[in-house]
Amino acid sequence: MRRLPPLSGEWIDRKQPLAFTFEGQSFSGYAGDTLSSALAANGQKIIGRSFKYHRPRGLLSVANHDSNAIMQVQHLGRVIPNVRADVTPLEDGMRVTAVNTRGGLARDSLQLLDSLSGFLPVGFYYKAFHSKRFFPKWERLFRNLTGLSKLDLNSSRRRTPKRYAFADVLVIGAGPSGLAAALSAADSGAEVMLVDENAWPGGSGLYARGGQDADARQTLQLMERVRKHTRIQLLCSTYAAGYYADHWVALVTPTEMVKVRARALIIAQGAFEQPAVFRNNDLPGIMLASGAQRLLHRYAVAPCDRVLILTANPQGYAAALDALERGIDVAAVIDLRTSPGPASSQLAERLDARGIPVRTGATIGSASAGRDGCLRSVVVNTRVQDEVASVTGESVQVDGVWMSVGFAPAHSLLLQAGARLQFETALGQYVPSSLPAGVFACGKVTGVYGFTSRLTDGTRVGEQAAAYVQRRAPKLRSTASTLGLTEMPSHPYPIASHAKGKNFVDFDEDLQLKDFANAVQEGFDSIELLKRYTTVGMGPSQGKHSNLNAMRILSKLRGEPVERIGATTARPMFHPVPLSHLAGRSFSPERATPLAKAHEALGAVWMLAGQWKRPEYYAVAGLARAQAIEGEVRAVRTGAGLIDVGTLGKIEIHGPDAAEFLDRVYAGRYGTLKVGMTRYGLMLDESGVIIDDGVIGRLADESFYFTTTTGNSASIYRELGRLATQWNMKIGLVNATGHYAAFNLAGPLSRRILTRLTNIDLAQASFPFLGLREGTVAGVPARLMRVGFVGELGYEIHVPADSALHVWDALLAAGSSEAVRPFGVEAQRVLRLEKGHLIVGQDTDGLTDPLQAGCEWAIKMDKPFFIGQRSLKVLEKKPKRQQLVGFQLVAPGATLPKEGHLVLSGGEMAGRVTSVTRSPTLNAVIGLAMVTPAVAASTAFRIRIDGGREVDATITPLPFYDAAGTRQKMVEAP
Amino acid sequence: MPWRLLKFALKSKHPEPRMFTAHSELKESYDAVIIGGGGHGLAAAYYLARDHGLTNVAVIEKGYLGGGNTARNTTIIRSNYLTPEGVRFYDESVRLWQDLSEDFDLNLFYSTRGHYTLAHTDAAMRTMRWRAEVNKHFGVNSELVDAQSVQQALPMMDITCAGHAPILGALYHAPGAIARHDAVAWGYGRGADRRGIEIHQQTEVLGIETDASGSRVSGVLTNRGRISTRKVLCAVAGSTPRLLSMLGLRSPIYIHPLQAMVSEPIKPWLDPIIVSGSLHVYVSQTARGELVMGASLDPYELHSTRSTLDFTESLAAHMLDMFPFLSDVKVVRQWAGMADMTPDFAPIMGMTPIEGFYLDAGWGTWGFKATPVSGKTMSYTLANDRNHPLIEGFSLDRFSRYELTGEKGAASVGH
Amino acid sequence: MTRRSPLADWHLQATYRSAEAPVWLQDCSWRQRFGCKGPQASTWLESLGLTVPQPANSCAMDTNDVLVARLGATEFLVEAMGLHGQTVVGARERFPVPGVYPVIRQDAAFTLGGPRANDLLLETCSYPFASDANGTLVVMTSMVGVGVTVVPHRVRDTTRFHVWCDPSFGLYLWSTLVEIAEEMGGGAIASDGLKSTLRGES
Amino acid sequence: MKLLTCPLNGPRPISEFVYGGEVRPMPDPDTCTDAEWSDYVFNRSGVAGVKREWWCHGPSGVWFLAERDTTTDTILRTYLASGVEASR
Repeated sequence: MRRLPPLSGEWIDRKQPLAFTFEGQSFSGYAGDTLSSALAANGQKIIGRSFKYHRPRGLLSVANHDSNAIMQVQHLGRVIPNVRADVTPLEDGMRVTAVNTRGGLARDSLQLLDSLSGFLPVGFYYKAFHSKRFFPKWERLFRNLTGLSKLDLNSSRRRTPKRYAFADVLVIGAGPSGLAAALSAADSGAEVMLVDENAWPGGSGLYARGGQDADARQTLQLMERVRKHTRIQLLCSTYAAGYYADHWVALVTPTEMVKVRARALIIAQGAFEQPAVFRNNDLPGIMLASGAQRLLHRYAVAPCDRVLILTANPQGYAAALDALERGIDVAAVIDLRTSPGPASSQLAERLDARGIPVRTGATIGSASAGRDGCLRSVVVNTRVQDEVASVTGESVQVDGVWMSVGFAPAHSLLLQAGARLQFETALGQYVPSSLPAGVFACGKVTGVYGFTSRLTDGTRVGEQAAAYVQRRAPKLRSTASTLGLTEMPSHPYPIASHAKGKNFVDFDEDLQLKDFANAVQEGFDSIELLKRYTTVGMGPSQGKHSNLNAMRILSKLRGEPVERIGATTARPMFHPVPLSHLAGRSFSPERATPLAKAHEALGAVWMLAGQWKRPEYYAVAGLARAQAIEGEVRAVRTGAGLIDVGTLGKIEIHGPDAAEFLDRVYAGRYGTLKVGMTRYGLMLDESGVIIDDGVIGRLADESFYFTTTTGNSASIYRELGRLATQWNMKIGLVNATGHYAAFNLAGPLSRRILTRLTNIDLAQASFPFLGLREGTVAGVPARLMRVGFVGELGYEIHVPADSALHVWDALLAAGSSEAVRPFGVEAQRVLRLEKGHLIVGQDTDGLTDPLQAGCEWAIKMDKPFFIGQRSLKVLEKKPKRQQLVGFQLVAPGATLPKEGHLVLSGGEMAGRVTSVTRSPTLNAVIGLAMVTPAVAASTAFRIRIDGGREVDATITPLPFYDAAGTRQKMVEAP
Repeated sequence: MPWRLLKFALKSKHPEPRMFTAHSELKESYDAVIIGGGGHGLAAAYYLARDHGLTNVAVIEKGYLGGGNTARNTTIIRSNYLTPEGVRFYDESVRLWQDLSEDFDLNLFYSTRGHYTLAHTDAAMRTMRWRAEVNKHFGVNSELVDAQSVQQALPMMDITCAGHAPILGALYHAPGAIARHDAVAWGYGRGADRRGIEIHQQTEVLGIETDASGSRVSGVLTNRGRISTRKVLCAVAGSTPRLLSMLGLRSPIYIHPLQAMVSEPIKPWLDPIIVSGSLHVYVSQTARGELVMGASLDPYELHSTRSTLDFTESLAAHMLDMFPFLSDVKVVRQWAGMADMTPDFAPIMGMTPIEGFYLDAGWGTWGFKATPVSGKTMSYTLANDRNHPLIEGFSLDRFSRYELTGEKGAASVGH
Repeated sequence: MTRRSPLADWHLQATYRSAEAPVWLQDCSWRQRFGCKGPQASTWLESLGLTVPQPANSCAMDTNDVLVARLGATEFLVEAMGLHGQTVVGARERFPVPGVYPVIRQDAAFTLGGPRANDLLLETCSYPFASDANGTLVVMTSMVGVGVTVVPHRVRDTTRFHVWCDPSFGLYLWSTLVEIAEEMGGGAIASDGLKSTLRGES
Repeated sequence: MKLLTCPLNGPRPISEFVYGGEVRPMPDPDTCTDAEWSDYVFNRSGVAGVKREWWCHGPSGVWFLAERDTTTDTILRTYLASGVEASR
């Protein structure tokens, strides 16, 4: 392996040498090299170890179609796992190591597994190691043996952008047919996006030359036209990871993911060259002819000094000519076929002229390695029949074997797009038989192999795609898909059995020919079962080099033609995609009330509430959490407190049917609600389960304003919109949630404070409990509701968001003499619990109906209809399954139970605590519990608290505090 | 190196017999027909033969063995449910799971890894505590742990989840496990096959016949001919509604796709199974080193296993919120299954209004972990024409009785 | 009294770019606006002498810079794009009007401009704005996960985008976009209107 | 990503929409039996096929109907509940 003298069209820049290390050894390469080409140029034949047997492996496809070339790279302070060396550009200072070796690549101590391979047949791990006692030990061993790269658990998040893009025609693959297609589509007026996974376009047009430069020159001309074309955007080093519905394609570039919405799609992804199967076909030095040609022409690297070509198609002969052209000694061309086709024969003459022996009807029976573990010689046998080689053969000393025995079309995106395929026996491959609207294909993927044929094919398809986008009839009609095919590019069975095995079918997974026979013998005789049992195609390269041979082998074992075998489903990703590319910047929307900064200044400790953050409580220097919360509670009970309730859903409803609508969606009655009054609202689902609650206020005959819980505001507003449409009601709904700020000023002194700021008459007579008034607060138009959630005199004040801070500050200032105190969600929970108010979703669960929750008072069964009513009529007739009760701990000093602790009755589970707190007001531990009817009917139960201890509770009527409700009604001001 | 592997090296011919007999013909009649050759159907067959001596039974599968959700799930096994019915049922399942490899003499790689259900909100903490308490009450090993313990167990994790969903604690369930999903179907299949039960792949049901009264099963029509039988067990997950419609039965089952994806193999770093309801993530690392990842159900009904990109985008984003160092780890493949969901996130099992028609459905996102116990209880139910005590809470008529099971709270993100 | 922009907290530690930036955002929340819907909405707006666009999701700008955007079929957003919003304030004070339902609009509103504005949109929103920026289009779509209303507006040879969203999402949307804009060499720019927001206008 | 055409807002990625479930006629609560009612509340026609569904375009809040084949995810037509056909 060595670097060759410069050649036209090479991808490397010899003016830019780069230094890197591999397995600690210093190497050098050039800008434009990939890790693979640079290693090859430095004569590094062994680049990795195989997954199962740890056999030495070399380059195979040089196209990321196999996982021999997976490495770990340390660069710019990051450890990058599972790097695909074939397609990763070399950078200066990279430190490259092989993956999954013990003691380094050269003397990997795990290579002894190769000699044990006899003990490890297909699926061996199903057949042993499962004694209950020893499995954990074995498993630890396996876990450490498998896996590729080792992660650096300290490396930071990589944030890459993501981009949307739009194209008339997206062409995937910029080989000869793709280039032609892009030009033809663009010439016909379409905006074209052309992508190729390689650093440069051109594909096989540049590397498969057959010892001449004609095709390459023509390809370069096409590339030049593409570069200049104003309607073509070319993206290189970019692969299409997957096709998704409606021509939505994920493109992965080195730095970002681009999500393209194309109006038409052209698949020109070509075909994966497939390996031949013979003993030791995995030795370093044995590679795909196309891989060798890539090294020769892209990177000017000679993969070997003396090569033997194993072929079954013209491409192999052409590769031989390329070898000679680049000064590599060709030992012989071995053709599996007894009578090569015309194209091959023409090329054979040119080889003959240069004294290269061509032997037909032969195969490589086996290869053997030298002391360095790399290919040293092969045995060439006569092919007696499929799979069987003659007993005796001639040994040939070579350090390289290039395999050119056939191709598997890269049609996974086509399949994802919904194309149907049929097996073309004349081609020995599947080709599209029907394509979905707007999806086109050209080139090798459709079975077109000749260079000029591919250009013709691409031109035709490009024009057709443009026509589709422009909604016109195509000018160029379809021609036979196998344009100018003179001989079959793929051999139907390029496989040689061998008594000693080690003839690999899947290089990722170390699967040998016999593994398939054995799996089928064990009953895994359908392609899907075979895949799952052998794991063929499940490795990092996802079967790109192994699925086709697996199908051929199965078809032979079942004695059925390949087309009857079927294929496994083609799923994304086409090549693996980093999580960072998929994640992008990752947006997670957050909502904030206008008071966020103000709360922070007041020492708020935040808690999450859906997309919102809410002050749980306000920290007070020197006070513990519990004390701070207790202080807030006392402030509300004895003076005044102010809480931001702006996260509540706030909805306005206007129109002639407004009252009727509310009567249908809430369980209460609102048609009778007086203007200027509010009423509690309970919302149920069709099965009668409580889903939300809030306060409904009537602004005018045909206008209401109501609140929902913070978590449900969006979904409820949406559902109300649907119901309005379904019932065809004359209403207009307005979601004012974010547009109104809201705070609750509560406490015996709240009226005194508010009077100073508002033009609304707060006197009991003119603004009674549950009243709704509109006026100004601190000069700002405001809506006031006298609600009693916390059980004190209180005003819920709603003002436009842009004035929220002004009003909030004004209230705190006006209340300074009364020591008004901001309070948080936790204090509010304590206060409402003292009042026995439930919280939907905390004191109720996914099955709680109003009867169980003791909310009969909030449902008006005599209304004509409301959602959930009919189910309640059923439930009324049935015994309750659970019931919400209030409780009090017998010993006030007992350990505080927690929400979620179990209620026990006679040792049996009989419910759970849904809310509990130590009430500073009542100096008792109070709570709500959802219990069995039996317990509800009793007087006491026990609660199992942390550590399994149990505490006694007595069932207590609700509310715990101010049963008469005089405080929230607060007739005369104190 | 266990001795039993010696034979493979010493024998020239591969010494293993077929796991499943290939049956050319369907018989004209069987004592029972099991529709669905997935884990559940095969498990039922296995226990029918082993525990109830019923062997004149055919399992018919329209595709291939274990090719449905058995092959598509993320293999998580746990019993930390919320309702007594759920806990008892899945606890029995875990018990069965633990002995399965030895029962089958087939290594299922049943691997007890421990299972964290992360809580990011105080509401989630309440539910986790409730679950832990119910679990402990029924002898299931679950504990509510705080954020610090989570961080200690997973020092590499960003427990603030990139700041927008800080972890407050978790429900830790030590018995949480994973297993090699395909092998489960093969193990049950081989066990049933060896006991004389016939497994017919590529056999699709076209109709189910009832007797004149229309109230009793009399036969099954397939693409390979008619079978007469008086007992039919239906274990077809996503195809359940279609099968039920053949009998004019209605159910609450609705079908949404559930997607998953898998990474390239990397050296082991993640021991336990991690689930986050808020971030819609569940993830575990297989013995091969791959990360198997799932999220929540697709948002709308669809009877197909197509993949979507937005699924991988949001799942990847949430994975990196928890594990930023995975940025360069690559996803190799995504796939999907069809989840047969129920309103209360509990299965629908047992006898039905049609005599001789037994239903094993409503497995949503929790079917794999129930494979052994569903087989055990359904085989009992079919053999005795009486619902097994463990599945009484799961009967089809619970909905008309307004007696749903309250599992939803625990399974808002499944698995 | 003081009207405060939903983005005011951000402005407290703002660093502004020049209007020459490749991509810039300008807080316009201070503008006077209102919304309305209901059977009589369209007729009423016309009676105020406003130019009311007919097709759904289209908009019209009248001579004194008042934008009337038709959101869907029957809802309207009316905004004074200039510094003086008397017409709009006046109209707003006429409520209640029979058959016209007021829609409170306390939006976070900003303008996105600069030669690379569309690149920013391509990173944050799946709607293909480039394809149609005829100046009368109203697009309700989602941007970095937030519901937004967008009006592309041709100014000479470049396109500017007026964006509105629920004020509670304002800070998140704005700071996310500004962050990306800054990576592109742009960012937030100040404006007279902006100053008056912070200073407060009655 | 799948495209869905909102009758008012035009074709958008389906992630901009919220699925509202199949359109299901409600039996008359006053005359139907408990069994008929619980069937309506809980049971669904889970069989794959062309269904009439509620969809909502999130950013605009527009509710409309879509006829969709739940086997192939093909959308046959979308229209406002008032019956206005969407341009597709």
